Amino acid sequence: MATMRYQQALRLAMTEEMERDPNVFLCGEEVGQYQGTYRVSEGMLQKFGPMRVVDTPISEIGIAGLATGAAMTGLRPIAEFMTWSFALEAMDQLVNHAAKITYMSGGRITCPVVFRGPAGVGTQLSAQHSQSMESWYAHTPGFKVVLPAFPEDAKGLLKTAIRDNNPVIFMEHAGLYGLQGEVSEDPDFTVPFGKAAIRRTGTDITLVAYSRGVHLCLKAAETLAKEGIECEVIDLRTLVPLDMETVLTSVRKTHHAVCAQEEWRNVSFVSELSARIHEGAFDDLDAPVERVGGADVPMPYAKNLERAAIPTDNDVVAAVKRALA
Amino acid sequence: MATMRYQQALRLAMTEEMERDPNVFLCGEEVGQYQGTYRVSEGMLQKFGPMRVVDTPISEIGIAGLATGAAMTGLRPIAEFMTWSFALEAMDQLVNHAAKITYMSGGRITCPVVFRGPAGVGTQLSAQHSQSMESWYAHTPGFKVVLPAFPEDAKGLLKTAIRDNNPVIFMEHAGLYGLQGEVSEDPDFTVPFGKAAIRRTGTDITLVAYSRGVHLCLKAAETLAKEGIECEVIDLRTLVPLDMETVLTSVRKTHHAVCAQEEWRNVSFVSELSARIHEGAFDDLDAPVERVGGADVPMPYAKNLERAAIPTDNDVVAAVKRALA
Amino acid sequence: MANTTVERPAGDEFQSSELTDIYRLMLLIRRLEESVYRKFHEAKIGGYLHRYDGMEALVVGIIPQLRLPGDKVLCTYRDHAHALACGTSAKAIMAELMGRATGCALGKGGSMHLTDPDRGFLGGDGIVGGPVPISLGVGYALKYKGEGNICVCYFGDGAMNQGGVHEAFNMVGLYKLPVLYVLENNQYAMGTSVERSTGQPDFVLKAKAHGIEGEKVDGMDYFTVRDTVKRAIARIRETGEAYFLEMDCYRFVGHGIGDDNTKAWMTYRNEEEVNEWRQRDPLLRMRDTLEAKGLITPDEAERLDKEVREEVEEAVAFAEASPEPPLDSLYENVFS
Amino acid sequence: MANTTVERPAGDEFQSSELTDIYRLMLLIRRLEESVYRKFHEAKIGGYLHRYDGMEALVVGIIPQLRLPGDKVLCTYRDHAHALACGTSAKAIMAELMGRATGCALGKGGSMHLTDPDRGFLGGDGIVGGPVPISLGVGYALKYKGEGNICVCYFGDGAMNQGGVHEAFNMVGLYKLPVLYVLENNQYAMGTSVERSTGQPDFVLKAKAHGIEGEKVDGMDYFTVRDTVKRAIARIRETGEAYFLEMDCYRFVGHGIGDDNTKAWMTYRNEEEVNEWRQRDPLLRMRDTLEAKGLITPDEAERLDKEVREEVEEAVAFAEASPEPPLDSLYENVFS
Ligand SMILES: Cc1ncc(C[n+]2csc(CCOP(=O)(O)OP(=O)(O)O)c2C)c(N)n1
Ligand SMILES: Cc1ncc(C[n+]2csc(CCOP(=O)(O)OP(=O)(O)O)c2C)c(N)n1
Ligand SMILES: [Mg+2]
Ligand SMILES: [Mg+2]
Repeated sequence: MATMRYQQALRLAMTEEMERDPNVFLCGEEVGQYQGTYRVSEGMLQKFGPMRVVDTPISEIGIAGLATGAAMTGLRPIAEFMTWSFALEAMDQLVNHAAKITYMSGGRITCPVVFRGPAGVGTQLSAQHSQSMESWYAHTPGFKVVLPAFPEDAKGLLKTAIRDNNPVIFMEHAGLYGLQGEVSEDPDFTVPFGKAAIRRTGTDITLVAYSRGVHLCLKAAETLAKEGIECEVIDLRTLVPLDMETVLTSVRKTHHAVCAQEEWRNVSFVSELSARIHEGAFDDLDAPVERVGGADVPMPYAKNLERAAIPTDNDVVAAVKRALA
Repeated sequence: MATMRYQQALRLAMTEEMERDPNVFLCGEEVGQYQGTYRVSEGMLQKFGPMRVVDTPISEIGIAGLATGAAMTGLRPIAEFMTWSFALEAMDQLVNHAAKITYMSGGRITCPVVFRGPAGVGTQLSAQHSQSMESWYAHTPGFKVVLPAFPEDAKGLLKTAIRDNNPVIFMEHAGLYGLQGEVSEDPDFTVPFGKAAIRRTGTDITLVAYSRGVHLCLKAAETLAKEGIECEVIDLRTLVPLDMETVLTSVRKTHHAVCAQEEWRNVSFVSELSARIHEGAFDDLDAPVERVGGADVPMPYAKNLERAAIPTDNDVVAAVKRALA
Repeated sequence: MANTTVERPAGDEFQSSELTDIYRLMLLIRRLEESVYRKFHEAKIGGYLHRYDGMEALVVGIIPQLRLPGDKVLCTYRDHAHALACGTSAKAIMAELMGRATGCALGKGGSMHLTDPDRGFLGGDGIVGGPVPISLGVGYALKYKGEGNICVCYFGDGAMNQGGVHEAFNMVGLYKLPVLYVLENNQYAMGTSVERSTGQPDFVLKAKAHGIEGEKVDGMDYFTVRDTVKRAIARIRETGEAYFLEMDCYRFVGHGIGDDNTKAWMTYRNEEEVNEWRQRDPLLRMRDTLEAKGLITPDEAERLDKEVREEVEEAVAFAEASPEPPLDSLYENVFS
Repeated sequence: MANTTVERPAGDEFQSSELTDIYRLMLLIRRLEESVYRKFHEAKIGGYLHRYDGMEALVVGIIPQLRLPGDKVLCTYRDHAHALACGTSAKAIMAELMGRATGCALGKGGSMHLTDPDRGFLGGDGIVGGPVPISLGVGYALKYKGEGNICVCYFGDGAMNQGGVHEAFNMVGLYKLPVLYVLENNQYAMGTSVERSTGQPDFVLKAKAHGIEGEKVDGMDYFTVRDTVKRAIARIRETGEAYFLEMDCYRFVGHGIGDDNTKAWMTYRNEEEVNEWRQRDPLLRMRDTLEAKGLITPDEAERLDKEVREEVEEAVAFAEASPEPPLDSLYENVFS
């Protein structure tokens, strides 16, 4: 065990996997000589050389094609999008190629590729740089969708992603890169997909979240504990595959649920969670499932407006109170 | 009133609006000389000339940029995607440009553009040609999202879309192009956005759908009527803006609801409907809202598998019985 | 006559037996397409269908020169010929087109998504321009593995207007990857002629603008294609750098099964034009050459044709006798 | 000295008063960027910030020659200079950067999305290459309206590798649209030099490959830019066809506020290189020329600088005194 930042944990995961398997390589904009836009790949070019740490032009379609085609030919690429907003440019390669090739070939072609990079909002980057679209990817069959909330998961889930034989959408949260935490240094340590983690146990209400949403829920849970409300906080870790069993078991116990995410709320992952919880635990629910999400507007630049657009722990607290009212 | 096909109603809407407003023009692949891949724009090149019926190369980013830039400069473009699957290539122009320019400019730039074309499945076009992604567009702030189910709506909603000052995602269903219906020939006839239509009244359960889903529900309602189950069938017509009032009023009356769509079900529009109905009518519901959608797999080619992947009226019937059980 | 080498055409060091094999492959491609067309109209085949009639030389002049499965082939939805040339059986193809469990993609891909990775065929692609970004990754992997293999990537004239093609070309030029690009310039993209779709019709220049050398070739003649490609492949294996070939050719039939060359669809070309190009039918030219050179007699040619027709009929019978994919396979292969 | 025309530089028929205006505009651009930098580090400005220092000639040598608002301007996120040149006040810009209701985009756009449609400025764009497909539509609309207006579209060397740029170029070449493309080739895309990002570094050839004529220009000298652009604009207005200018230039500071030219970020260039280019500072060259030609005295130059600094300070004061956008404006402007 060692204490390290989320960002370092990601680097460690990539480094260990590249040492373990010569077929793993990293490509993306500024991942090499520039040492990574967010320093995630710092030092990796020096360590692995230009064939395995590949600087690309600003060509997201090309990056996605490079990774997908290489995966179809037996390598295990990790493609970094400088931010997930730019993956919009590569949507055809991602959705019509990476996600479908295995199915279209009747399983004869495998596509072991990880698409990763920062998402998340909060530093006034305005509308074009403030979207993650995990709801889109979760909607699309053929992707596994992973969003770590803690350094240890960042490492363990990324290693699992690299070893997975399918296209994995791996979304990091730029606002969590600096988060410190205990991380296993065991190169065999991995975190399985499809297993949610209960970050806090409670009896009064279930809070379901992922990525930065988990931190909002934990903060809200603390506040509410002072008022005698005990929240159970579930970190989904992966949206596909989705661990509904852990969620439903908890809801059957607490009879209330709030689902929280940073992304736009309309037609989003919390909508799916709400639908599934109602479907799976209708008779156990004392109140409708509450959803917390970002304001359904393009992200404004002004600090006060941006703050108003991003969900906070207070929004979770308010949702809990509505649910328990 | 005249009887015409859904496809002709679309052509009539475009023709009337182009006659009314010289700033309206149509662009897309094969819309002109070839007379339209699905013949929607047949004869329009001859009528309006090459400046107003613009054949483009196979360049979806270019098509989206052409339409968006022209809209920003005071024209009212209609851009046709040969099928909505190909809009994936233009996702950055659609989401980061068309949908956001008005907000990013503080409302100083308007972007009156219609993106239209066929979606829908059912003729063994396999995985890359069988996705509409209306859930994606509805998730993204800045788009209005329209999916007509009948010829008269095809005309009335398309005219409203062309007159709207915002980017409109207008999805036609290829399987409905041949559908005949009564259509007003009054050039002033339009159908407003945000007003759902009750296609059939009933007291036992509310069926909520759009586009081809409406026809599944109507067929299911007939079947169920024979068994004495009276369904109320609501055609949303527009997903953004969304008329929840009509939906909730009906559910408060019937105490049961099924939401049906053709698209993949996971993290989709029916998920949002389910969440909203539970939120808005929890105490009136006798059972959880049921969702009917496409199988969450890339569309297979084989006829039997494709049939199994696409929801049918029987799936709606089954969902109704689960809800009423 | 095996082992007697043919003098003409110049630079030809292939065995006559190989040339008859090539001719037989061309015949097989043509007959399969004709049969597929009939089966579609008997509603035995669904979806989109794009025939290769008239373009055979682009496939038989290239793919037999590859070292499959080490070398890789990517192409468009117009892919039946490529699969056959890679060695996928007519049975596996016909079964795929009929959506059977015995198809080369288990019935899940269909006409636009034939695939046979064990033979180096990474498949057709329903997205115009789609294979080109993929070829960048395939080429990168081949260079990475360093086994001297190359990737051949086919795409159409209309695809040249896809942004992804330019992103990929630039990166292939930058990284110097072993890819042979074959532009199947059949003069039209659906109903749009090259002149109506490009601001500058010299496709070779478009490749050069990204650092990929290339040339334009008569794609209607097997020998020209073969000899040009032979040089191109040698160059790629030697330098490791990509090469671009614009192959001038023509599709004798409509764009797809929906565009049937009937009057209604003759909005973009006329019968005269089609007939002119049919004069240059690569299949007939090949047969004439072989007969002229005494490499094949008219009887042998007829026998070959009969043989090929039987092979296609067997494929049809095999496909029709094959089961549909089991319903529970619907949820299989979403993930590996 | 108003109304006395200047002999040198050749082909110069601008009034000296106009030249001092140009110089003043260059100064204003430089001083605004310097101030913006300080305000960011005082946490008065957030988000991304991209300065134009060193590239001023590309803006002052072009935009003053336009007929705004009929002509239209599009550019990248490096857009403060373009807004100023279009006539947007330093106040409206500074207020936007500080996220105030008085900003040119009501505080909703920020540094990367300055916009002022009433002055023909259709805005910056945070997406690399993003403005180019938009310019296709703007150019089409201008041709459609037939009022003889043109669109000027700026973009960077890194943007040349975006597929959308190539799709748009091809369509602009095909439709023959009145667009002037200005490639701000400042040698780097973030930390990636041109050589490390392209398979073929002749950008003019990339434009020609799509049917757009063009040439390469020294973008560090106002007079060269102005005179070349004068010819280019005349040509576009006359023929209605697009033209492409690759402007050789350099950004004196880091890519963005995060890349501060500090050692840590000097991974892609070194101080020597930066200093060499600083010798060619277009601002100093302009001042030298004006002084050499007696169009301005050192005192006048100082006075201008002082005046400009005051203008910037007023802008800062104005912005700081301006209210934040009202919270309920969050949901406004999603739709028109
Ligand atoms: C991105 C995309 N846009 C549009 C289509 C529809 N489409 C299928 S084939 C085709 C024409 C392609 O022409 P070309 O590239 O010349 O290939 P050819 O069919 O002539 O072999 C079009 C427009 C598509 N499949 N993909
Ligand atoms: C599509 C896209 N990819 C990546 C980025 C991140 N990014 C912002 S600026 C930049 C460099 C652009 O370089 P260049 O085009 O040369 O313009 P310059 O900054 O040098 O003016 C990058 C990679 C982006 N904004 N958009
Ligand atoms: Mg073609
Ligand atoms: Mg640059």
